[in-house]
Amino acid sequence: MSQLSARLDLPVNRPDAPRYARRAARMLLAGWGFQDPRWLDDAELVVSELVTNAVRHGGGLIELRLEAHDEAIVVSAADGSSVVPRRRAAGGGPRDDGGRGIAIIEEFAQDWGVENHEGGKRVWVRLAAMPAQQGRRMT
Amino acid sequence: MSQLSARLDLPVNRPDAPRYARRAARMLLAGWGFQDPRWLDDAELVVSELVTNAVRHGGGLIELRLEAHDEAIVVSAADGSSVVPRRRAAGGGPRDDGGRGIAIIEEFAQDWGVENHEGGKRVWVRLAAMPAQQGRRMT
Amino acid sequence: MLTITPQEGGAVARLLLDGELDLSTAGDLASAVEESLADRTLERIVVDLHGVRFCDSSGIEALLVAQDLAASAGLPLVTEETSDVITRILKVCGVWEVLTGTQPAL
Amino acid sequence: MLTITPQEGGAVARLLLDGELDLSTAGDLASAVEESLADRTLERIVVDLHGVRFCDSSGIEALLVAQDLAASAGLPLVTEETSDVITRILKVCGVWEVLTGTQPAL
Ligand SMILES: Nc1ncnc2c1ncn2[C@@H]1O[C@H](COP(=O)(O)OP(=O)(O)O)[C@@H](O)[C@H]1O
Ligand SMILES: Nc1ncnc2c1ncn2[C@@H]1O[C@H](COP(=O)(O)OP(=O)(O)O)[C@@H](O)[C@H]1O
Repeated sequence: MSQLSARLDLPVNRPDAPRYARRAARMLLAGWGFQDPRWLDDAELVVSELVTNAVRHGGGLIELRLEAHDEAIVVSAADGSSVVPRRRAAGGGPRDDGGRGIAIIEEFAQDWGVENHEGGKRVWVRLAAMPAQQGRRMT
Repeated sequence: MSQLSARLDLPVNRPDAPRYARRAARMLLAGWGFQDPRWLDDAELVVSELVTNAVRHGGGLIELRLEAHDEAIVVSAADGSSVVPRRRAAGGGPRDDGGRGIAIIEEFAQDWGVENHEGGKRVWVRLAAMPAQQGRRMT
Repeated sequence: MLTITPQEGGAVARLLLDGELDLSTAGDLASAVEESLADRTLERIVVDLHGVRFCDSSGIEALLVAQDLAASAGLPLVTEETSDVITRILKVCGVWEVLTGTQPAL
Repeated sequence: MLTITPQEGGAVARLLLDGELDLSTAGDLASAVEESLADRTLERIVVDLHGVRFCDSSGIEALLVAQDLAASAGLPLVTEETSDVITRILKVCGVWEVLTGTQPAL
């Protein structure tokens, strides 16, 4: 069970959705006690990739969720499209189009996956909670 | 029915909760298309008052909600205490302790009120949606 | 996030505030005023609000507390250089005259 | 939010980037490169990433597109002054060598 959670609707068709989503997420996570700037940078990057993919490839309203668990933060974005993101085959050259969003997510995440969500899907990413902060967190 | 909404848990016992709550709210509202800096300042102030009251006088976890309706934004904060905020009697001097949070809310809100929420209460504030932005909003 | 920079100027201590006056920073202002009051030659404290970008009811409370602290030491404390947006809040809460010294503190 | 300031320096055009490279600003970089390319005496474009505080996969895509645009005009385009945090992303995505010109663009 998560201790703290948040869900935010984001409009589709706005190219600035990733920007505001990652800033809102940063402020929210800081408010939950996760205040290490480097860790927040990584979390922002993952949020940006999830929302960018939902804007570019997804459909319908986007719902961003953040959940603080004991040892991890789970960030996810749901959209109305049932098409599922695919990790590109390894070994492509640097100029192979696309596939970088998932590569970035895999670099920063403990784990990630996709689940069904109201006719569309939810792409979730689990991030290790900032270690030094855990003791200081107040819920 | 609201077009876009968000709900965010906030930890109690953190004096920085109002700060992060208002910043997250600003980013979220800007992401919804409400980008006039003055209007966002007012919205931040109302969020700050609601969350400050919940931290100081409320109890349990705080849940902040934002909803975009056609002509208004409704911001609300729920907490676990069933004690209800009271507007102070008018006519007090400037140094009368307290009562300023509700005074500020009344100045900026179209309307405000309190409703039951899971054993505690939710204090809601309705703000006029930023007029110039309505046409530009994309949902 | 509030930075307070004291500027000593003989009998007047000027506190330059930069940032946000709210629940999390209210205590910082009280501490800064108390530190200034340690100087026995002081005759007046000015709180310069020029750099204050945000102030809510907790911030107003903090300004009134600061004025009370100074008054207990027999000194006037006034705010100066308030931006339009902060002026508006101070007026909404009916504390503009008292804080700027246009009306004497009670 | 991205500001692009072109610095003409004879045969080298330097584009100073300040802000965030993402989905909302990717197009700005392409436009700035195209404007620079209007100068027929140009031999090289440098994209100075010193002021870039954020870059995600859309930003990387934008940098590769910028390099392609320059290449179509027969010019090299390289990135310089990349901060540690942005360098890390470029390396994760395997585009560091290509963008910095340590490895020739394909
Ligand atoms: N939210 C989504 N909805 C549908 N398809 C997606 C979504 N996210 C990613 N995909 C698919 O997975 C592929 C890989 O995604 P990604 O690694 O982010 O690269 P890119 O978006 O640059 O192509 C995309 O090209 C797209 O086909
Ligand atoms: N979330 C809340 N829970 C319980 N009581 C509240 C809450 N918010 C406000 N109150 C009550 O209403 C009064 C007026 O609130 P306000 O105008 O914000 O002034 P202040 O908080 O400065 O006293 C408070 O003093 C408090 O007794």
